[in-house]
Formats: sequence, structure tokens, C-alpha cells
Amino acid sequence: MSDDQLRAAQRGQRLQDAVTSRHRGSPGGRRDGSVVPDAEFTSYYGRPVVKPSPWEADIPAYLFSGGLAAGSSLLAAGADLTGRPALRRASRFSALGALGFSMVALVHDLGRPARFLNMLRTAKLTSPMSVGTWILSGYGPFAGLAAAAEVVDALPGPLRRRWPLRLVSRLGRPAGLVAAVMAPPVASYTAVLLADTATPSWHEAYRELPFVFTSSAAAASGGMGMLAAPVAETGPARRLALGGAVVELLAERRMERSMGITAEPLHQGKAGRLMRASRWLTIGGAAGSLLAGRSRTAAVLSGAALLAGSACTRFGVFEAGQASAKDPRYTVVPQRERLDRGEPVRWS
Amino acid sequence: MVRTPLDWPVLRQLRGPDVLGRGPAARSRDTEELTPRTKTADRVVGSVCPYCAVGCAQRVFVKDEKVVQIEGDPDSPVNRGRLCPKGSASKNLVTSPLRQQTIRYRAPYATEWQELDLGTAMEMVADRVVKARNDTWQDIDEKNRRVRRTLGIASLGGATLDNEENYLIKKLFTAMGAIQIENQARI
Amino acid sequence: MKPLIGEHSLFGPVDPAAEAGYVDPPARKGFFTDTSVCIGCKACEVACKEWNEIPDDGFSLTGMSYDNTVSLSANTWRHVAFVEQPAAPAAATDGAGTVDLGMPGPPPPTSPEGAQATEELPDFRWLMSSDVCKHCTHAACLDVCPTGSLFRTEFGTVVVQPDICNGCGYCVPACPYGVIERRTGPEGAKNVGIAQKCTLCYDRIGDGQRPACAQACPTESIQYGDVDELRERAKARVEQLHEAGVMDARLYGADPDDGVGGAGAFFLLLDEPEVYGLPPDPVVTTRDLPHMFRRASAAAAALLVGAAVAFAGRRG
Amino acid sequence: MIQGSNMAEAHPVGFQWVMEAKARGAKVIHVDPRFTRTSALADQFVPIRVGTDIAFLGGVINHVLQNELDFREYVVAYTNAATILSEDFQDTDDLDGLFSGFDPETRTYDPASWQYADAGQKQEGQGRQQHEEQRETASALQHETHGLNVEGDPPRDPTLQHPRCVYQVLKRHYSRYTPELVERVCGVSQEEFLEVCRAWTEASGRERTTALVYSVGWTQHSVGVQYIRTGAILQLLLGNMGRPGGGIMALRGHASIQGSTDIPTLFNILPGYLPMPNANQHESFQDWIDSVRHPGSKGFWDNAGAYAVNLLKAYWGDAATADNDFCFDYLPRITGDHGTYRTVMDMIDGKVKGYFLLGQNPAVGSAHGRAQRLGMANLDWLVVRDLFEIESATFWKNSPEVETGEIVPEECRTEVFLFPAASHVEKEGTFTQTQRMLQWRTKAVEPPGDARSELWFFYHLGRMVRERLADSTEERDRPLLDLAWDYPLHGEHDEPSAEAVLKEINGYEVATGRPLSSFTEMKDDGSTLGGCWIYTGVYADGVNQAARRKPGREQSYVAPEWGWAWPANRRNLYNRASADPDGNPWSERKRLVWWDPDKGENGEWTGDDVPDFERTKPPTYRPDEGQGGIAAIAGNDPFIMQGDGKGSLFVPQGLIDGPLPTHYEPVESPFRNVLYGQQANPTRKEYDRDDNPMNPSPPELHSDVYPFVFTTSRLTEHHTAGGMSRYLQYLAELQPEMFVEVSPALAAERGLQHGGWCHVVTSRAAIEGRVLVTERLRPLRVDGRTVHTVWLPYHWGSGGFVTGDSANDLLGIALDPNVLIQESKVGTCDVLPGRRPRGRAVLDLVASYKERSGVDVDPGTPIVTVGPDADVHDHRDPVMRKEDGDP
Repeated sequence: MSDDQLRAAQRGQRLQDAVTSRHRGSPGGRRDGSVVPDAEFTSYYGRPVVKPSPWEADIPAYLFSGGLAAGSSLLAAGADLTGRPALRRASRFSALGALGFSMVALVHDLGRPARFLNMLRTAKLTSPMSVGTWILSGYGPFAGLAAAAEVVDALPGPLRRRWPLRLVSRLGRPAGLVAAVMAPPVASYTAVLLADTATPSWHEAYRELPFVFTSSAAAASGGMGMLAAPVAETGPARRLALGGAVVELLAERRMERSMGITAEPLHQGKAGRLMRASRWLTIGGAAGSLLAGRSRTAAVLSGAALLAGSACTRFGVFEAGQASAKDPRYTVVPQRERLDRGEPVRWS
Repeated sequence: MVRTPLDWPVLRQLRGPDVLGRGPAARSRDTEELTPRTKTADRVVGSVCPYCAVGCAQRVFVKDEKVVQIEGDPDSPVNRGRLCPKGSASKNLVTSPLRQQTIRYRAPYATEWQELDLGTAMEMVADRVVKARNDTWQDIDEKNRRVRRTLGIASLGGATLDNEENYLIKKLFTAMGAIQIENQARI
Repeated sequence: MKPLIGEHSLFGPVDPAAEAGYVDPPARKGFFTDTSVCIGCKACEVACKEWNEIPDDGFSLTGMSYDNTVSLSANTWRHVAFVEQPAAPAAATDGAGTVDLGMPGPPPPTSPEGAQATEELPDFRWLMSSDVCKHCTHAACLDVCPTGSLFRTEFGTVVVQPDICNGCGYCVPACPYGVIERRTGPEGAKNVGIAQKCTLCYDRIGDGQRPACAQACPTESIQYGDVDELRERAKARVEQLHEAGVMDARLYGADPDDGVGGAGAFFLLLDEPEVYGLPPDPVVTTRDLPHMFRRASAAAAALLVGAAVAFAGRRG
Repeated sequence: MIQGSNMAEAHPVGFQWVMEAKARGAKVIHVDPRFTRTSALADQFVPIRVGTDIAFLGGVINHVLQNELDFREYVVAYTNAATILSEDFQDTDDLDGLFSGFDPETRTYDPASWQYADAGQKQEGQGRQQHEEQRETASALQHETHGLNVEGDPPRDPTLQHPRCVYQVLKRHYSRYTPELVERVCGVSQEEFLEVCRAWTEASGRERTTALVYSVGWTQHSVGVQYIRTGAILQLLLGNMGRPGGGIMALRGHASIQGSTDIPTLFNILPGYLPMPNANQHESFQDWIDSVRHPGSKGFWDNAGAYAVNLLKAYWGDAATADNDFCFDYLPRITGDHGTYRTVMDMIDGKVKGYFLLGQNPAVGSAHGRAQRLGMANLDWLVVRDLFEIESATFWKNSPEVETGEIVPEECRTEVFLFPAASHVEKEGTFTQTQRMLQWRTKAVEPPGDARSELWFFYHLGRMVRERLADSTEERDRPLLDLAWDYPLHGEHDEPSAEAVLKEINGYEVATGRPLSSFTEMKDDGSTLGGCWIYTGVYADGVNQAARRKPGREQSYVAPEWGWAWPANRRNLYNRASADPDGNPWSERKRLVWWDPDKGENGEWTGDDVPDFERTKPPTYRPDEGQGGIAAIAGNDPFIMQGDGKGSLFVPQGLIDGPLPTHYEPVESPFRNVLYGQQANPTRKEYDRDDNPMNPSPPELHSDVYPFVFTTSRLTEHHTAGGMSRYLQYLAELQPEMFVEVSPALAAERGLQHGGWCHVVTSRAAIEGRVLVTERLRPLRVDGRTVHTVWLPYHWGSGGFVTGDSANDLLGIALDPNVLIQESKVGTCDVLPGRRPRGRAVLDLVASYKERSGVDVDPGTPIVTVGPDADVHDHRDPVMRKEDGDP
């Protein structure tokens, strides 16, 4: 007899009470403070209705690094076009680095990593993951090529002039521009990836989540630029970071208002801590970015804060979704309310 | 089936009509070759569930001298092909990893099992039966009644034994003079 | 050529096999699970495991009545729920008043109400229901699968192809019923790391046999057949029960207009769906997918514009 | 009507037919101590205190008789209702719970006064001794299986008015079983009770029938046989016997448990229900035969001589001749109780050397597990044949007694052989199932490794024993050496042919080998042989009839061509009763077998089933005076195995504990018998030993030490002692742990936590399990008090994927006097929160309870609690005892 079993049994008892609560006319109690008043609902021994995703930290890390890569590619292209070589170089490298990291995270999270290439077996418009894979497959080589061009450019002259390398160097700008054009979907599709599920706190966020994620990507990549490039060249990065941070804070607030009770998990437990951290880091980073034009230290600190804030956003949203899936309340109550209002979801 | 690059599902999607890649375009080779093992079995024999006494008929599917499936026999007027969880688990009964397949022998005062081969074990049991019978034989009992029996050998059988088995058991023990021959039917 | 995404491709009533591109598919197959005759024997769970060679789900007592498999999972493709329902509020624990040690001696003062003990619980119910994958008309798991491992069969059912699945896990949170799951063990079991769920015994039905669970079910609580016919049968059964005074009987998942376009495996329940652990008004998430993609495109465009604006500013 | 059975859980596939009947409008009623999966599907569930079924059914009988709701035409014509009893008969109301003829010394009855008026009184004087003997040898019921011994024509009063006719006796006997009494004894409300009465009677009669289902919830009691008798009386009164949709169905729990009594491995009978010869009574071959056929008596047992000769001939072949009484002398003699529980006591006492366990796990599955294991630990050798390493094979290393130090492996001398057995698909043969149907199993694969069938094991064991004795000149070895032990072998393992054995069981002509088609072909001169006369026909025409598998959908609903049912492939016993005395169906709806005057030469019985009647005996046939045997059965007497051809409402012979079922409390009960001074079955079999204590019950003191009632039973997901389920992953996971079900009220009273642990204590053992608090168990008000019932499944032991304590350890051994089956469905106990003590401490706990209850001080429960000699502390309030005046 393991402790797990005992716990399960005790849970069974508590939850049996929950099952019978409706018949006894008492409300299904909440265990911790919540924004919305207690709603009476019934469940099967308090068991979740939907299953949480089997994803671990790899996936929010992937969401974050994908956004960072996308924003960085945009920064790199802008820097390239406006003659900011240091910012360009840093951004191209961070784009590639983030992309590489995200790929590793993605593959690592598979149940059968060796079958990664099966992702390209079909092209499914109904699957955000398939769509995203194809977007990444388009974006990745160009982002890689742009970063390769930076490497070539850093090589000693004679070597650099060998023909394949020279070609790489020549292709740096066009590749970087193509990557930049493809980058925004890389940042925004991940929001659809989460929203296109039955996980209550993800799905209910589907209207605003893309804006939260892209603005968060902007803040992160701006922060990265501030961190990695000399102050002189980071003006656009600071502006991107500031703009991203402000929009993220606004979009996140708007998102929560649209979610009903499924916003609760964003305030509770691990997700709540992450979201609060995200907010303060983003506000701090945004404030710091105003000073970052003058102080390298401020730039580094606020850049790091923004990166961390963006990461916290992704982890927070991820965890809130997981938590919402594990509590039947977030699945049952909105649906039950819908039915009780006489508004079931029907085709006709 | 030979695979060519043209079988790449993305191309199959593009060729239509399954543009969204949900149906025919997504089918794999294993899927195309899927066959139930009830169909590929070498033979199917009629059996009866060994658990309760309802008498549900079973069909046992055998492939390569292994039981690959046991399910209810739809022809049976008793169960009409249906089985309860125990009947449904009877392949698990036959193939359980805990199934005993060799003789285990525990010597007097031993703390562990030891292995024996079947022939030796049978010889040992036969010796013990003969000895116990001789040692405890009664031609007459304490009240001087003619009984010609032994009270030194007893048996208790489960009720999953076949009629033919019970018949031989009772026949042999009766000839041997052993009378404490009992069965689950008394329990 | 039909449009890439038709009017009914993501939502609404449709023949799923035809929609998926099968030409002249056979009649859609499904389950009608009539829980009013379920005896909770779990033959379906075992028959399913025997046929599909599913590993055991661990040996732990849950205390959830006689349900020790808890829910549908990678290793449980049929799951029988047990719900014990006391009827009257006072019945739960009749308190100190009538508690008596059963010792010999004079009867306790409450003896005049002796008959109460049995009269208090006239409507005690023990509901049992065998749950299974719903084989939705609009199946979120299938639609979000990036590899095409999950696919629609010619029978309109939804099946995982274990030789394709790479275990991305996306189908798991996509299912509005919490059916599909990635197998994590036990060690050495086949298909570990791969999404697992009911196949409606695709191999068997392709050969004209019945799915293992329906074949085993002693009381025909699980009925297998053509979905159209099963829906008729289900409607008639509900009417019959209503006439017999069982007003709690209702169908679940049988309406082609519902949030998943109607389930291929639907149920007759004797209480609200959530009592059995089923979502009361499930909706396939991909119904909102076009909207999601539009919002994502807008957000992407905003990012592009935002970046441009960042560079358009004065040189700092 | 389902009572004493949890059909949906224990026989789920059989339950499909109940569900089908329900869908067609049948009302399903379940009477049980616990709300089970059967109750969940029933139209009405009636909770009843465990062990009070006779009071409940007696109440229904009373309802029927008081309101004259019986099917009168059927009752007068087909039962012994009109038969007039002896003047000497005194009922339990006259004697405070005893019938006339009781001897407190031996606790047995002399049944002389129970006889029909004017019946031969030849048993007088001998009767008591006979009852004592019968209890020891579980042979009383032979009168039931061998038919009532009736000579002459006892007087009858078809108006049923005679005060001593069975009908009136019955009416008086049950007159105190009123709804109020049922409520007081059983804890069933009067409303619910009357609802059952209404449903049962309304669904019985000419146009409708009610089926009654029971299982071991009825048999495993100290009055088990009388439980079933009560059901039989009711079904006879309502005209439900021998008719389609009626009858009494015993749902048997093991694949071939019916076969195990037909072709028994039981100490008291030989195949075909022939008795094992008894050293006292069967001195000669003729004595033995006559004890079965009762010369001059009526009915089908008249041919017993032929059946016996054929069996002996099958056993000893050429050696069995008319000159040597067909080797009758070779049969060993029984002299008393040699049943499994007696034998276990003998093992503890060191009298038994060797023990075979054949697919049986008494360490978990038999009552009083501790006694079972201590017995096994005191043998010279033990042979266990099983699929798995069951607890009975490992008692010497991991039993509870090893934990307490009562068995020390280094000091335990028992040699243990564990032989792997073949599974049901690895051998061929027949099972006989609950409906008396034999079904043949074809072998699918060879058994793995050293696994072999019992057929192989015993054939070769016999061969080897015979080889060892081949040169013996000892007279005692003749039966072995003369044994017909020559079966064709086949396969790589020399497997004997099961089909050859089946042919021997069926019987054949010795000279030609032609299989017999019917037991009527059996000769008593040695020209035919057959191992089990009731199975004759299973190999008719040389065809294995049990192997027939003509699809059910291609046959009538009786499906006569699927398998083979004994006797004579008859599916419904006594089906002559489905027609009225004139031979016409009682109703067209309920027709099964009827007389067709136009068939054959002078008319024949015909119908959907094989008629259970002589095919050409017309309904108008009346025997001549003085005729015996089959010819004495009239054309309107459907119960052809009974001496008078009538269904027995009153049973003058054959039952040790009385001619009519009477409510007695279980041996262990917290309640005093409300009806009579006699507390429990006065004739029950008990082993009064220190190692078999019984918890005290009123009128003894200290029954409050064990205040709760417990009962045990099966779960769908497991099989009996778990030997065929705990070792399977797919079943083990469904019910993974031993648990104890209690009501919320009891949980509150004893501080038990749902999901936590508790332990249950009796004077035999303390076992633990996880607590399941459930309202499926509800406290009942009985005799003005609340009684709590504790329920335990008994599937667990120390082996397999899932383990736990064994519920059967809690039980003591007290047996039904008629059949020596233990009372394992009810006992008293205490329940405590938390896990039980470990090691020796558990013995201390049990001992402290015994001390408090006085079990140690005063061993031996007083069994007779009424009469001048009854030495009991009766502290009852006399007013509570008998409202209508104590004698």
C-alpha cells in the first residue's frame, strides 16, 4: 500500500462528497481564494473531465524561444537595413540560437523523438502544430543562413572569399529579410497552438492570446537586443521592447476579462506566481528600457528583466492551462451555465 | 507494398480528395495491412469458460500453437457470444506471467522451494501414496466393522475439474480405499 | 473541386468519412451505450484489453465505489464509472439519533421510528456507465494531429496509427472528453510514448466482426452498429424509459447538431453528463480555428508593423 | 425473484436473461443484506438482515395461505397438500421451536411422528439412530434425491379441510410469520414485504409464472437446506414448478460444480448419487441396493440395482461378476463423517498422512483458514495441483501463522509438491454446468512445460501405484490390481483419452462395445457397464452429444441440440407439471410439454422439451393397488422421482432438521430468536474444540463483544479464493485490494475513515482491509434495535498481483446437518479502526476478545436452548418472546 494509493482513496472520499453535493444542495466548495463566487457544480469524484497536455517545461520554453527567435529576426532585418551591424549580428545569432533551442525542446518533448520527421509527413491546415512546423521549416533555413552569413563575415578575408562561403555571405541579407517576413507567424502561431485545445484556460484565451504572445516576443527580442548589442545601436530594440511590454500588459489584461472563470488559474498557484513575476519584470524592464539608452548596465538589467518577463508569461500561461485542465470546475461550469441559460452550442 | 516518393502523404493530400489529410491520404502502411488475429489464426476450437457455472461457450483462436484470443461463441444459446470480465480474461488466465510451469518441491523443514523433474516427482508421490496407504490401512475399524480402507490419504478437489477427471479420481481413490475424497461442492 | 475547408469541415452535421475524402464509404459505425442496463461488470474493459493487448493500469484501490481504473486513459480504453447516489439529504449519516451499538438490552428510545432506516433511502441509485472514445464527427484529436497518425477510417471512426505517431501529445489536450492519452508505461509495454485510445476495433470491424467490448457485454448495454440505426434505437429506448416513468433518461452525444457534430459513440444516461465525468456541452476546439488563425494573423501583422515602427523612429 | 444470490455480479452473463425478461415487462425483485449490482438493476430492492430468509419466505407463505392465493388446482393435484399426517406429529409452535421426536442427548429427531397417516411405521425406533448416522454421513438428502419412500396410498383430503392435512399444518406452522414479525426479525418494512408478496403472487398462476433464483447466499447456512425448502414450498403453492418461466434456479459458482456432485469427488456418494456403502447399514450388496430402491416403493429409483451393477462393472470390469456381487466388497466403507472439515480436524490431530489439493485453495477458500493451514502443516506430504503458486502451496513460508510464529518453516515437516496444471484450453473434457448441461471442450494447445491435466496425473499415478503392487498377494491390493484401468493414450505426453472415459461414463454393452442410449438399457446381470447412469445418453450412438454446437438461433428456445443435459437431454425437470392433470397446457402462453392423443399409437407426450414422463403413459393412467416402482406413478403425478409422485410441501423423510422450514437464528447472532425458545438449528453439526470456538449468541451472555453481523461474498472481478483471478493482471487491477464495506453510521460509530484501514475481529482471527464507507449497506431495525452489517469479499490471500487478508479466516466451522456445508454467510464480529496488530500481537487481540466474551472459559455453545434440560442463561424479556402466550 503506497501513500499514493491512500491519497487516492482519501481523494475518493472527499470527491464522493463532491459528487453527492448537488443532491444534498450544498455548494461544491473552493479550496482557495478565487475571484469568482463559488459556482455549484457536479463532477465525477472531482476528477478532471479533460486531460492536461502531457507537455513539460520543454513546451513553454519552446514558446518563449520561438518568440525570441522571431522577434530577433525582425530586429536583425531592421538593423541590417538601417546599418546597425552589431545589433544585426547579435540578433541574427540570438534568432538562430533561440531557434535551435526551441527545436531541441520540441523534439525532446516528443514521446518518440526519433520520429520527429513524421511532422513533415502531412501538411494539415487544421493542425496548428503542423502549420507551425511548416512555418518553422520555411523560416528556419533562412534564419540559419542569415546567421551563417555573420559567421562567414567574421572569418579571415581569404577564407571568406572562397565561393560557397562568398555566396553565403552574399545571401545574408536576402535570407535575413525572408526570415523577418516569416518571423511574425512564428511568434503568433504558438498562441493558436495552445488555444486550439480543450484546455479551458487556453481555449478561452484564443482571441487575445496571439497578441499577448507576439507582444511578449517583441519585448523579449528587444530585451535581447539591449542585452547583446552596444547601447549605440539599440534604439529600435528599446522601442520594440517598450512597445511590446506595454502591449503585452494591456493585451493580457484584456484577455483575462474575456475568459470568465477560466481566468482564475492565471492567478492561482504556480501559474499565478509566474504571471505576477511576469508582470513586474515586464513593467520593470519597460521602465528600465527608458534609461537603457544612457546606461549599459541599465540596458543589460532591463533587457534581462524583459526576457525573464516574457519567459514567465509563457510559463504562466502554460501552467494556468494545465491547472485548468486538472480541475473539472473550469470545464463543467462554463458548459453547465451555457446549458442552464438555454444556449447550448448547436449548429443550427 | 512498394513505397515511392509519390506516396508521401503531402502529395497524396494534394492529389485530393483528402486535401486536409484526415482520411485516405493519411493512412499508413500498417493500417493498410491491418488484419485481425481472429482471421489469421491457424485454427479455432470450441471451449467453455472455466469460471462460474453459467457455461458460456468460448472460441479459442490458436496461431503457431499459441492461444492468441479467447472470446464468446455467438452460436451458444447460453451466452450468445457474451462473456463477463473473468471469461473475457481467460486468455490472461492461460498466458499469465505468473503461471506455474515446472514442479516445485519443498522438502521437510526446508525454507525454500527446489526444482524437480516431472518423472521424479511422480515417482515420489507414487511411493508416498503406497506407503501412506500401507501405514494406515484398516481392514476393520475400532468397532470391528469391516471397512477395508485408509484414513491416511485425503483429497480436496476444485469444481473446475472435468467430469472425466473426477470420474478417474473417484475411481482410483475408491479402489485404493481412500474415502476422504472431497470437493468444493461441499463448500 | 470542393473547397479546401467546406462549410461543415470543422463544425456541423456531416458524414465524416465522406468529408475526409472517402468515396462511397460504408455506413458509419459506432456504439450506443445504454447505461440503464449496465451491470458494471467491466467485461468491456477486460475484453478491450485482451484484444488490443493493453497493459494493466496499476493496482491501486481508489475508494471511488467499484471504479479502480478511474478514467479513460492510454491503458484503459473502456472505462466503467460507478456513481453511488443517496436520494434523501438526511440519509447520508443518520446521526447519533439512531446509532446503536446493536447490543442486547432494552431498545433505544428511537425505536418507534424503527421503519425509518429502510424508508429513508427509497431512491438510492447506483449508476454504472461504460465510457469510451466518442469517435466525434468533428474530432479535435484528429484535426490537431500534425503527423496524420490520427485519421478517419472509412467507417467514420477515429484511429491512431501507431507506426506513425511521434508522441507530440497535441491530441491529448485537444480532446474535449479527456479520452486520448500518451502511454507512459509500464516499462516494456508496446507503444510507450504514443497516443492511445479506442480504435472501435478497426481491425475487427474491417473483417465484419464486432468490437471486443460490444461482443462481450453481457446485457447489451454496449451496442455496436450503423450510427443511423443506433440513433433510432436510442431514441426509441429513451421513449420507452420515459413511458416506464424513468424520466431521468436522456441521450448524450446523439445529436448531429451538437458541439462535435454528433458522436459516433453516444450514450443513454440517467443523470447529467458531469455526474459520470462527461462534459455537459462539449465543443470541438477547431470550430474556432478559423477565428484563431485570423487573430494570429492580425497579431503577426501587428508585430511586423511594430518592428517597422521601432526602426522608423529617430536614430538613437 | 432473486434472493440469496448476487446474480448480476456472480453470474453476469446469465443475468442477460433476467435483463431480457425485464425488458419484456418482468418485475425483478432482489432481497439481500446488501445493495449490490444486482439490486441496482432490480425493480425493487429489499434489504434484509442476513440469516433471516426463512422468516421472510415463511411470511410470504403465510400471506399466500391466509389469503388463499395459491394455485389451488395445481396444489391439490401435484403436491402433497391434501395428504393427511400422522396424529403424533407436533409442530414447532407446540414445542417452542422443536418438532416431535427430538432427543436432546443426540440432538436428532426420530421422524416416526412426521409420517403420513397410516403409512408403514417400520422406521419407528430406528429413526433416531438413522438420523444421527445420516448427519454424520451427509446422507439424509439421499431420500430427497432418491425420492420419498412412500408405500401404499396415504389418505388424502382434496378439500384441504382436514386439520391434519399438509395444507392445514402448513397454514398453522406459518401463521405466526406475519408482516409484523417479518419486520421485527428481518428488518424489512411491512410495506416492502407486502409489495414483494403482491408481486410474487400476481405473477404466478395459470397464465404467469415467477422464477426464483438463489445461490450460496442460501446454501452456506446452518439451515441452508431449509432455506431452499422454503423457496420450494412457495413455488409449489404458487404453481411455479415444472413450468416455463418458473422453477427454482440454483446458480452454481464453479464451472463443473454440478458435475462434481453428479460424478462426485465427495466422501458420501458414488457417481449417479449412489451412496458410498456404510459399514453399519450396507453389509451385503442387497442391503446396499435396497437402501436406494426401497423395495416395493414407487418411482424411478426402483432400477437402482442396475445402476449399481453398471458402476461396479465399470470400475472392476471382468473381475466384477454376479458371483462376487460385482466386487461390491471392494468398495471401502464409510463409518461416519469423513467430510472436508472433519478431515481438517483430523489433520490437526495428526491422523492424516497425505493430502491432494486439486485446483482448490482451502488456505483461502475454506472456512476457518487458520485450521486449514495448521492442518496442512501437520501432514507428511501434500500434493498441490494448480495453475499458480497458491496460498495452499506456500502455507509453510508466508501464511498468517508464519507471521504469528504458529508455523515455523524449520520445524514444519510437511513435504509439498506443487504440480503445474493444464488450463481449460489445454485439455479436453466436459463440464456440467448449473443447468445440468454437459459441454465438451476441445483441446486448443498443449499445456506449457510440466503442466498436465488431472486426467494425466491420476491415470499415471494409478498406473505407477499398480506397478508397485503388481506382485502383491495382499487381499487389500486386489481392488487396485483388478481395477479396469486401461485407457487409450495419445500425444507426446501419453495423455489418456477423455472421450474413452466419457464413453465409459455413458456406458456400453460389454460384449459389443455399443454405447447405451439410455439408462433404461442398463442391465443388472453384468452385460452392460456404465460409470454414471444419469449421464447415459451423453455418448448415445457413439456420438459425443456434449460436443454438439448447433447454433442457438437455428433451434427452438429450448435449444436441445446444444450440448447435452442429464437426464435424457431434458432441459426442464418435472416438466409434466407444465400441463394440467388432463395433459393440456395450463395456458397457451405457458405451454412446454403436453399430451398429444393423436400422436403415436395411443397418444404421446410431446412439446418443446423432452417430456419428463414416460412418453406413452396417458394422463388417465392409474396404477393398480399394490403396484411398485415406475408403474405406481399415476398419469397425473408429475414428480416422478418422489414416491407419491407429488411435490413435497411437507417432507416426512429425508431432512434431519425437520419436515418444515422453521426460522432459527444463525449460530452466531446478536439476537435472540423471537419466534421460539430454540435459538438456532438444534441438529446442526458442530466441532466443539478449542481451535474452533464460536462467538457467543443469545441466550448466552457476552454476545455484545461481537456486536456486528458480517457476511462475505464475491465480486464480479474475482473468482472465489482468487486462485484464478488474483494472478491475472486484467482482473487484479479491477479490484486491487481487500476491503471492508460499512455503512456511514457504522463508520461514524467506530471512527472508520473511507479509504483508511480497519480490522475485523472474531474469536478465530483478526483480519484487516481498507474501509469502503457506502450507503449500499444500511443499518436495519431488528427487534427494536439497530443492527449493522459488515460486508467482506473473500478473494484475497498472500499470492498473486494483489494481496490481502482472507475473509474466510474469520469464520468458525458450524455445518448444516443435512449436507455438512458450513455456515459461512453469517457470523458476528467487531470492527476497529486502523491496521491489525502484527506478529503475535494479533493472537493477543483475538485472545482478549475471547476472554471478554467468555469463549475461553465456557467452550461449547449451548445448542439446545429449550426444554427442561436446556442449561442456558436466558435473559430475554419473556414478553418479547412470544406474544401469543408462552406454554
